Amino acid sequence: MQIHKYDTVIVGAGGAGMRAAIEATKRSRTAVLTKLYPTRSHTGAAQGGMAAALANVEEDNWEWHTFDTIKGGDYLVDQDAAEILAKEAIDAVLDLEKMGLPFNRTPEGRIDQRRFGGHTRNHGEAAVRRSCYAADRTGHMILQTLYQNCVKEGVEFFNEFYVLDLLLAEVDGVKRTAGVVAYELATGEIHVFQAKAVIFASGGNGKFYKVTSNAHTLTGDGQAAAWRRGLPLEDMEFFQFHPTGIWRMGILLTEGARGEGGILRNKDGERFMERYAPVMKDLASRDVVSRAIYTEIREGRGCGPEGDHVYLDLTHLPPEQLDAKLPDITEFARTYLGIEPYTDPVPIQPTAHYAMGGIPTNVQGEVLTDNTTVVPGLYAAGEVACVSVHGANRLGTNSLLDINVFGRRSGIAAAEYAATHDFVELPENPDSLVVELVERMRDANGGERVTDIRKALQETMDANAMVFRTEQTLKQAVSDIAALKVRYKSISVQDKGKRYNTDLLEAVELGNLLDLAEVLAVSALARKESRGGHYREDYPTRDDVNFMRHTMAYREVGEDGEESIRLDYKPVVQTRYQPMERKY
Amino acid sequence: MSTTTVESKHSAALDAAETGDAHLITVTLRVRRFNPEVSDQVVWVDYEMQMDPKERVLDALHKIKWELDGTLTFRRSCAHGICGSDAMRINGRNRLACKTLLKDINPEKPITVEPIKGLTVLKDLVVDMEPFFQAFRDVMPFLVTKGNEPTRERLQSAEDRARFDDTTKCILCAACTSSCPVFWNDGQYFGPAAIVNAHRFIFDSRDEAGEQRLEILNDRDGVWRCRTTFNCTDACPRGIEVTKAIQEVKRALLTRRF
Amino acid sequence: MSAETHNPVDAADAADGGVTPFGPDNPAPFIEPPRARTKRTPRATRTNFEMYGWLFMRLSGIVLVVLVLGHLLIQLVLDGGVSKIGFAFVAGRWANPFWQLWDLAMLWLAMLHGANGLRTVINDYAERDVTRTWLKWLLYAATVFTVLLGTLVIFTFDPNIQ
Amino acid sequence: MPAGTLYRGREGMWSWVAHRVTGVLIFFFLFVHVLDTALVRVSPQDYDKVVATYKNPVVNLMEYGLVAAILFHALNGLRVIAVDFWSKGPKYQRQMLWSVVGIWVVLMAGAFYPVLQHSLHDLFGS
Ligand SMILES: Cc1cc2nc3c(=O)[nH]c(=O)nc-3n(C[C@H](O)[C@H](O)[C@H](O)COP(=O)(O)OP(=O)(O)OC[C@H]3O[C@@H](n4cnc5c(N)ncnc54)[C@H](O)[C@@H]3O)c2cc1C
Ligand code: HEM
Ligand code: SF4
Ligand code: F3S
Ligand code: FES
Repeated sequence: MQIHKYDTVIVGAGGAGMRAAIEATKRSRTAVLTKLYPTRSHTGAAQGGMAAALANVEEDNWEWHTFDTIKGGDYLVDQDAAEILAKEAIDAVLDLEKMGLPFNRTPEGRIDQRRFGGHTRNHGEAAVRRSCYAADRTGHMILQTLYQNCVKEGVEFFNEFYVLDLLLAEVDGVKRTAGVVAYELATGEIHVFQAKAVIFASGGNGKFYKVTSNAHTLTGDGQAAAWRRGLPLEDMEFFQFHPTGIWRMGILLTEGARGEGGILRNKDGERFMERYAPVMKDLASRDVVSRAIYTEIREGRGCGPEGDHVYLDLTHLPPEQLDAKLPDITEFARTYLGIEPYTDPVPIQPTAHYAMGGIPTNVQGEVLTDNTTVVPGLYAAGEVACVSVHGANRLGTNSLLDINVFGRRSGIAAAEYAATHDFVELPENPDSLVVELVERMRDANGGERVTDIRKALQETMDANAMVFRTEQTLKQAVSDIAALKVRYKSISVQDKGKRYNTDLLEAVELGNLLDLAEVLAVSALARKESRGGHYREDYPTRDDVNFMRHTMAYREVGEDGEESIRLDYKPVVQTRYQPMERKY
Repeated sequence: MSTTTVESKHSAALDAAETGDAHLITVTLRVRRFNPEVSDQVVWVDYEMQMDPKERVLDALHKIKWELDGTLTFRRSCAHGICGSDAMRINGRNRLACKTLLKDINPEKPITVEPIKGLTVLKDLVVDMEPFFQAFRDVMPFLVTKGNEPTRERLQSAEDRARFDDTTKCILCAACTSSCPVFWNDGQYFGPAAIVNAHRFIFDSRDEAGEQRLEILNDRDGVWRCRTTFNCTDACPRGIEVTKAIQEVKRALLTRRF
Repeated sequence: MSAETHNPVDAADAADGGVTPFGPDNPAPFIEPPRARTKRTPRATRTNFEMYGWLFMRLSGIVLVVLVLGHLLIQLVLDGGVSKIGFAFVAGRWANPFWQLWDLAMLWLAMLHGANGLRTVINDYAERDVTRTWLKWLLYAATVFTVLLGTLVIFTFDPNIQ
Repeated sequence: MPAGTLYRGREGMWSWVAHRVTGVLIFFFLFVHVLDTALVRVSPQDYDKVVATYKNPVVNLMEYGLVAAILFHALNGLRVIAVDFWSKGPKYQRQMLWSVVGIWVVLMAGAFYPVLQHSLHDLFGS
């Protein structure tokens, strides 16, 4: 075991982590621990753009953006946070530009903007051009630009370090942050990082679905580490399904494709979105479009021999426009499907995309241990966190915004906290949980294969906790997951070595996925209404009387060591927008 | 060559998505393996399995790891050519495993898979990326400006933006650098990836440190070592015209001098 | 998994003819490339030498196309090819200062071009610094010797040597 | 083959390999050639004696090889220069290489008789 001491430790080097690092490094001695080389983070996969009411191409203002965010989140959004998001969006984009991000430009040389789902002028009148973009590689450019600036600022990275545990210590009856424990992939060594402030920015957890746009490495390690240490998880039942993933593979085709004029069609060639969202049509918000696609498929209007997908039609767009604005996704279609999007429609299906829920935080990024109490020194930002600016459904382009706005905020807040506080003493044997976990995994010699359990988990999640849910499917999911957790106890890990033991880590990651999937299913089962990304066929309407509140899930360990999940609720912060019916 | 063979019947779970398995073919992956915890020797191991020809080499590697031999080690993340984790040498050429479909590389014959060249092999397909990133860091890969920040964005015409578009696409996968014959023997060379990333800023109209970057690349291990072998351009999974970018840097150095 | 499954671990053992001395706590050395970049590598050799060298290769190349191909044409192709060559032929040619200059230019350019090219080759392939230094000095010595010798011959050529 | 397979580079890589090999070859030839020419300073007889060996069919054939090497190196050198200085060079490098090879084949065919005529006469009479 090695012990390191830093003022601020950031877990994760995606957009949120590196945005925080740039601020924190200037103000405190900072280390960034990341399980992937920074530029391998999944922020790089984001395509469409980053919202900000710059009003560079048409009239716009941040209040409209706030409204769209709240409405898009089906009013489960904390409105104070949404206001901050929309207001600080403008500077967030301008900051990135000044750091060198190569945005697409208007003829006047300003940052160009395009339309995106759910972003409207004047509270829903018509689509507005609010998304700042760099072709269909906005996330790539953000990730590269942030990494470049980390190099410039001399940020200290620990690459391929897996954070497996969070250290909290009780001081005067208050739970405070002491540091984190990481496993070094290259050597198998365990490192304890003592820190005054810790920021979790470890990204999403979409890998418990089979068809997903998420990377293999998005396994919710951060959420799970917090969960294991008794911190709550908020709104985990809200998972976004993006309407246009490549059929069967789940690789994302950005909403920007529809922003540029792409159209969804069923097997009769009908532009079916006109029936579901007369005003916004194909650019309605994601939950609406995903449900529409599945409704078409269920009612027999899906395409292909099995009628299990629909088409994204770009053929009416000029090839030059596709080359200039959507070069990457057209290449995906060519590479992975052998389809030429100039002339042929692309088969798509909804794909699991984004976790709206996560570790609850306030607008400074401080992590909450219940509805109101913060854990001193602990912060979270990005997809791992739930501020909550996305509520029940995130608007496209609001996440790249989220990671920049709240990444920056948490970076500043954490460094300032570190400047004014002392180290908390490490608990005795700080590495014990990780040592135990790693030893157990390395020695695992049961009869179960990690692959089989992971596949079974993904199958049950796709079948039972996807776009449409019912009491029955969710119960099925809960019991399937419980059974899988039992099987997980007797897995085997083949690689017994220390160096680059990815076999072992995949087993650990599966454990995280199982925990989080369970939270999702249990939370979803209790939410007997339909809201945003959570659609219950047995409760198809929104129920503001009973469920206008955030779910807070807690891990309880009984006397007998038996684990269970306790659900609690947290009120939604409403400032100026009253819930209305959501129509596009 | 010591070659062992591992075989698998295809798993039912994987093709649950497909109807029937008539389309499945038998492929052999011949993987160059090295595990310092076991031996100082490299071994080639053959893995035989049933795959859909439309699947990726990465899928085949996963199948080995998940069903045949959990000790096989490689990096990967996004699985669609965007994160740059899985550059490796497939059938003798650098490619991303997640962007190479089996049907495109003649699956009739054994498909060879080896780590990229010129970097220390740590285990199986995992190489030490540090020297690669060191070269990247050495070229000042960030925007440098002087004077006061404007309140709004810096203006840049669409043409000026287009000037360096090609080199902004780089995902730092190292496929180019590790395909370069100069780099294989002399890892001191900055390598194409670092030059690509310098190019991205040298030709950015907003940047004001082009001169310094050019001076860095004027070094003994800089652009002049490039022998225009085009391996880098052929290898780049993002379709960046790497050699062209290098030539533009060389010419910028010359015109600066004369 | 079929019955013939081999664990590559066994395979490696077999390759080594039994149990290897290596293990998780005692790993074998990694497979290193010939040389690797380190933090210290960029020693900022702030001269334009490499650039001039590069430029020289191109410029001398262009001139050499004329000189060498012309030379080959005369020596090997025209007037009965190689069979005509002899002391008398050389004497005849060098009687004309034009040809003297031609050959002198060709000698210098080709030798410098070739030597600089070989310097690159040595830089690329010599793995150890000592080897590199030695090979380069050898190259420079051979080059200087050849160029001087050639120049001497051209200028001091005496058709009536006997 | 425990180490690794050969890198399967394409035209660009192989043309560079050929360029390098021919360059080194020519350099060593040039070195020898200057030495033998230096004999003209020593004595015409010695010079003629050495030159006579050039007229030997085997050496003559090597001479043809040398011409091949120089021609390729020169033509490809021009291609490299085009890649360096012509902005579209990198794009057309492959086409240029095949042109180089084409011209090279034609020139080599053309040089076949002139260079080897002497040996041909010797061997097969006139
Ligand atoms: C295909 C795709 C397209 C998208 N397009 C858009 C878009 O157009 N607009 C938009 O606004 N949003 C988009 N999103 C959403 C958005 O990209 C993500 O939500 C956002 O990038 C998440 O950033 P992050 O920094 O939180 O996490 P990530 O970028 O995922 O980074 C996570 C980091 O945490 C590290 N990490 C994880 N676990 C550990 C651990 N145990 N120990 C140490 N480090 C760890 C990883 O190494 C990584 O560096 C898209 C998402 C996807 C998947
Ligand atoms: C006839 C006309 C010639 C032309 C047009 C020519 C052109 C070139 C060029 C452009 C290069 C640089 C290649 C690069 O940087 O990648 C080069 C390299 C070289 N040339 Fe020539 N050259 C000619 C004649 C010669 C001669 C006569 C010799 C031998 C003395 C020679 C030996 C070399 C060598 C050794 C190299 C280095 C090869 C390498 O680094 O790969 N060349 N030549
Ligand atoms: S230039 Fe291309 S090959 Fe090289 S690192 Fe960048 S993306 Fe990879
Ligand atoms: S492979 Fe190397 S030699 Fe130049 S053209 Fe590319 S850098
Ligand atoms: S896995 Fe991301 S590039 Fe291949």
